[in-house]
Amino acid sequence: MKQEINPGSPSCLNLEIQAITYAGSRDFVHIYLDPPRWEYMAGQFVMIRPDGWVNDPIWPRPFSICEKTDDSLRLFVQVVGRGTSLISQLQPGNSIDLWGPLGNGFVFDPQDRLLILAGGMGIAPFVGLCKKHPHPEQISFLFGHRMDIESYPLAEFPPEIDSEHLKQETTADIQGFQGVLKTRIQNFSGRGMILACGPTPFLKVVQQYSLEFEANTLISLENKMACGVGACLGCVAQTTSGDYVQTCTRGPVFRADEVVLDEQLLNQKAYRK
Amino acid sequence: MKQEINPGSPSCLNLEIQAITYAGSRDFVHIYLDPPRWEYMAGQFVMIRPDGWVNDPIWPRPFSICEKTDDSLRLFVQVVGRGTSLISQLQPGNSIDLWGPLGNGFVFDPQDRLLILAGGMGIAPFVGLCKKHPHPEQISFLFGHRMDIESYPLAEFPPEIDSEHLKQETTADIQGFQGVLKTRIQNFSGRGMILACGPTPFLKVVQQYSLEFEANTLISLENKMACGVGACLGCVAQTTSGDYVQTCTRGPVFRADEVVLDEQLLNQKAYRK
Amino acid sequence: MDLSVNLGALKLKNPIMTASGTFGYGLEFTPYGRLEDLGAIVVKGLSLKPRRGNPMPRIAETPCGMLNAIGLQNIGVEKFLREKLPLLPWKQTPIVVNLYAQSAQEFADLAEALNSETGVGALEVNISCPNVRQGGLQFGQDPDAAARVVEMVKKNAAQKPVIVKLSPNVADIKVIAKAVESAGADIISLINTLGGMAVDIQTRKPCLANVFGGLSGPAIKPVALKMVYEACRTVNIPVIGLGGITRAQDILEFILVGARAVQVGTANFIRPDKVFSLVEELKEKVREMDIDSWDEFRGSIIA
Amino acid sequence: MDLSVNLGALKLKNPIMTASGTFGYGLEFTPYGRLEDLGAIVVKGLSLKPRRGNPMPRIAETPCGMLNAIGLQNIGVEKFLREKLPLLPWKQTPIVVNLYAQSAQEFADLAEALNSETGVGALEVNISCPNVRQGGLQFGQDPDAAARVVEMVKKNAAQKPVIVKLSPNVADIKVIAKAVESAGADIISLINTLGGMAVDIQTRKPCLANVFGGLSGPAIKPVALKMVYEACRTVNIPVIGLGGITRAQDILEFILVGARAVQVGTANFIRPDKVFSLVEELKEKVREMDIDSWDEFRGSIIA
Ligand SMILES: Cc1cc2nc3c(=O)[nH]c(=O)nc-3n(C[C@H](O)[C@H](O)[C@H](O)COP(=O)(O)OP(=O)(O)OC[C@H]3O[C@@H](n4cnc5c(N)ncnc54)[C@H](O)[C@@H]3O)c2cc1C
Ligand SMILES: Cc1cc2nc3c(=O)[nH]c(=O)nc-3n(C[C@H](O)[C@H](O)[C@H](O)COP(=O)(O)OP(=O)(O)OC[C@H]3O[C@@H](n4cnc5c(N)ncnc54)[C@H](O)[C@@H]3O)c2cc1C
Ligand SMILES: Cc1cc2nc3c(=O)[nH]c(=O)nc-3n(C[C@H](O)[C@H](O)[C@H](O)COP(=O)(O)O)c2cc1C
Ligand SMILES: Cc1cc2nc3c(=O)[nH]c(=O)nc-3n(C[C@H](O)[C@H](O)[C@H](O)COP(=O)(O)O)c2cc1C
Ligand code: FES
Ligand code: FES
Repeated sequence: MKQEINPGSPSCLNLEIQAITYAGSRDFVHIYLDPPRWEYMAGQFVMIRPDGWVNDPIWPRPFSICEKTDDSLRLFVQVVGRGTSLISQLQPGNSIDLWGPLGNGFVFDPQDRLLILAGGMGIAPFVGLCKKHPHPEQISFLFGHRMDIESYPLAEFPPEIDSEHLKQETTADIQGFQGVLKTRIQNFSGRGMILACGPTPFLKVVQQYSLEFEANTLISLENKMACGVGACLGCVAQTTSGDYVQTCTRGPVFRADEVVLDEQLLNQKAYRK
Repeated sequence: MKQEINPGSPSCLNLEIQAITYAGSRDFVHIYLDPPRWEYMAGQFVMIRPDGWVNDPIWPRPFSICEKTDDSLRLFVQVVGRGTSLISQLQPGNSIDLWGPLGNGFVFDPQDRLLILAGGMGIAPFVGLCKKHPHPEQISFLFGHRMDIESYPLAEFPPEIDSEHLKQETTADIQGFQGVLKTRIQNFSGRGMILACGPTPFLKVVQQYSLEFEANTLISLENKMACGVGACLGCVAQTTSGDYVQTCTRGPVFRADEVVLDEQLLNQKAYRK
Repeated sequence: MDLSVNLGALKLKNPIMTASGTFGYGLEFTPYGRLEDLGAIVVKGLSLKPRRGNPMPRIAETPCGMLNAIGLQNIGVEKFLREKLPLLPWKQTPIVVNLYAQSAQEFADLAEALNSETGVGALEVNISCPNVRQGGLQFGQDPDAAARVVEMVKKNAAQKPVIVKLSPNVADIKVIAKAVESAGADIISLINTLGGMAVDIQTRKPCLANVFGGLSGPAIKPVALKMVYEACRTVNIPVIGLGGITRAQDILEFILVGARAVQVGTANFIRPDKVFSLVEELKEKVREMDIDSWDEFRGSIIA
Repeated sequence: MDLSVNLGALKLKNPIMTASGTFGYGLEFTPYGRLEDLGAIVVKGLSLKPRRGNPMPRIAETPCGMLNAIGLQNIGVEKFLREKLPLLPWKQTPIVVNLYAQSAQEFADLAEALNSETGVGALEVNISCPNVRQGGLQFGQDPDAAARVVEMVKKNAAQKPVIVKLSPNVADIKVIAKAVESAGADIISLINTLGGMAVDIQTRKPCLANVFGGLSGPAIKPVALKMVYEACRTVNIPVIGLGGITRAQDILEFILVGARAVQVGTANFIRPDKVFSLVEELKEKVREMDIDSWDEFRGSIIA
């Protein structure tokens, strides 16, 4: 059985910012917008473009839908470059163009056990998912992060969720985290569904162990996007059959055995099935 | 005798906005900045570029120095296009790059009688000039404007000044104003110095009558500028000898018989002297 | 004012077309506007056989513009005709197929395959793609090679208006414009992208896997306007102007220098409903400026 | 790290030069920084006789860039040598004279007039100005004509390093780069401005009296980077890269693709002390990135 949410048809709106809050530092920003009328599936995303950008930056920016309530649509943004820096300086009352919901979300059976793996901002799509999930006790959550844990909205997650977080400061930390990932994926394989979101190096590790232990894993990719609607072919991921498919419309959520993140894994058996 | 102000050497600074106020409508903006340490001469200008512009708009924007006190430097800006619109949206606390004082101001003898002719935003350089002038009763001020008089800082001018303002709404108003200009210039010629600042069509009229009645007139030109420091040669005005000279460094204040605003006036006798 | 324009046999209800490669196969945009409101839809460049395109990364953002090196990934002409064209509103709005091939013969074969397709309103011959090893610029920079392609396409597509899309990566656009006109092109469109490059000083690698890419967006509008102006003064066939259009004002600029229609490319990434709202904005602007007819306004630049 | 670079006989304390026409005669910038801190100063294009330049308007702002059609207004080489050069810190920083002429012979005469001037560190031959009717692009687009100019200048300026400044308005930059190298150029610099145009739909007039102008600024950086990369892989003489530089990062991008030095043009209008602060920023960035030597970093792009 699939999740019963109907993602509906996307639309392009100009939405007002209700509030902006900062978490931990000025580099972690929660943006609350007037809520659009569509429903969404966790893992889907929106493209946004503040009114003031005119021609520079030319592209919008993609963000996961963090949470949507009757009152607001919420995005969780980390400042990493020029675009996100400009976004973090927006004020309540400013408007932005926003289109979505875009792409395919995480499809899973709400009765099933879930292992959620998130790296850094990969936590964003899981905020709404976990808060709305009918059986939070079915969820295990493993979170790897670089900055102080206060920067991330972990405290909002329902207490029924079995959650662990690991801070990565040194190379040893990173290796340690990879070890934990391996154990978790190995132990969980065959017992439910794994959902993963985070930076590409993190996803590569998740993919590698998912293939190795034949886990049922969905990963959400972060590729550069220009249009977000499947038109420009700029955001493609390579499938195991060698084709390039749009991350924005065929993803961003893919089966772990469907796309090639690391050419070296192509030889791995699990890929071939 | 020349005005005893020493314009000093220009400098390039990053200044914080202390306050922004609007007059009449949101399109008329007074910007108060932390005061630079230089002195200036009325008619000199600054180039400004808000921090957020990065590459677009690429150029700074020139503005007359409206007034400078111990506490602040003040600019008076009308929104006419993209740059001034962005400038009008700045907030206290925002910073801008600013270089100046640039160009040559109005050189006059403070003992002499002055007839000041201003059109629209051409009022800007005269705010500080009139408020600081040691003998305001020596000044006559004629102001032509399009928008409500509340948009302009006329009320700040010392009461000793003999001042008249004419609103121009219809073509008839404009012709009427030109008639007043003619009479005023004709009557004033030989009795002191005329200073004029405003849009080019206005300056052309001032120039025409100044030449006709051989008045001693200084006009301040508004040309597009890229550098403001004499380097790009983009802002040139044509002199009566046919040379192109930089408005930013050889002006913006020129003698009315020195530059060609209207090719047709070139035949006029007064030009030839 | 009636916004419609005729480019020879190609009739548009308004001068706004989409630019190839920036509007997919059109269907991607149905959530954002009514396709039948557009002057014409130019679809992604199609080749005889499907193409995978270039490896990733394929796009990079630049000041007021972008680079792309998609490498003409497409589903092939056959699949397009079978799966996409029937879903497009070709009865209300001309569908223009942008053609890519590696040889003059292949261009001719493509033309033949499309000549009898009722749903295809015109062919746009892309002799100007900077992102493929073969076929693109080798035609667009050589007047003789360009003329040969045009002749062969014309011979095999007698029923369709043939648009030839020119490259700005030439010393003199007039030479190539003249050459394709003489070879029988019905319409020319310009400009395609300018060759460009971006690099990452941290990784020391180019930002595009293909190293070079094509520059598009507002950054190139001044280059496009000049070339369109020059082309309009050189040829007698209709000219479609494009390059950096994001506003109704930009559209009027291209028409002022002589273009009969325009294409909107990179602006489709600014907002997916951009090209639809441009139709409205153009109506408004034309009213505001009291433009009575395209014939009076077009090419009326005083220079 | 020691930032100095050698371009053959031309030695710079750092790779940052000013671009001709954007830094006046240098002296305009003394209030904003120490001229002697710069790698080199390239002054406004000089001709044998003073030139008035083009009528107004001469400049227009464009997305992330600008157009100019100054038309090489200048005070003439004689007045420059008499009135400006003595005031410039030529002992500490090479002063490069940018040359403009309408014929090969005139270029040769200019070279002769400058050859024995101690204060002149190098000549930059501008065969790429798009804004003059004669002499500019007619050399820059034709490899033979370009080679002839270079040969004649070299013959008359044996004591000075000769930089040849190339135009981007060509189909293939490699051809012209090769031609001027073979003709004896010591150094090449590129790019000059791209031909462009802007129009005003209200007045229906071009924004520049000259109709066409040269496009510069960040908008053109991707085009510049590609051409510099191609030139560096084509010639064995040192290459100076320019076009759209506004940040230390941009400078490193040009060096990464192979440039030995760079020039800063339009960015001088962003802030008059821009080029001076770039020297500081570059130092900082080189430290931050742990670059040990230019020789290791230059051209180290993995492509
Ligand atoms: C489907 C999807 C969902 C995302 N969800 C979130 C989220 O919820 N919260 C969040 O903080 N970030 C999210 N990201 C990443 C976010 O889009 C980038 O951090 C952001 O675009 C960076 O923009 P910039 O201008 O600050 O960075 P710059 O590096 O200056 O951007 C340059 C270009 O690269 C692109 N880019 C840079 N980093 C990324 C990246 N990691 N992914 C995709 N494009 C990138 C930018 O969009 C821009 O086009 C998501 C990305 C995708 C594709
Ligand atoms: C010496 C001088 C002093 C000035 N003083 C004042 C002042 O005190 N208050 C004030 O409101 N305005 C003043 N102006 C005019 C002001 O610079 C322009 O209104 C402003 O640059 C318009 O910018 P924009 O982007 O809003 O307009 P846009 O029309 O979008 O600008 C496009 C380009 O044209 C230039 N431009 C447009 N109008 C003018 C103009 N009238 N003069 C010069 N360049 C122009 C802009 O700088 C920009 O480069 C002065 C101009 C000069 C040259
Ligand atoms: C992502 C992308 C893909 C493109 N693909 C094609 C193509 O397949 N065929 C073609 O003729 N032009 C293609 N172009 C060029 C555009 O059609 C257009 O000529 C160019 O982008 C300039 O217009 P613009 O500045 O409005 O984008 C592509 C451009 C972009 C940005
Ligand atoms: C206002 C202006 C004047 C210029 N004058 C000259 C010139 O006299 N000689 C020359 O070789 N290049 C001239 N150029 C071109 C610049 O030197 C440079 O090649 C070009 O602007 C690209 O660099 P940029 O993007 O950093 O400005 C001029 C450019 C501008 C903007
Ligand atoms: S971002 Fe354009 S196809 Fe995905
Ligand atoms: S603005 Fe550059 S010379 Fe005056």
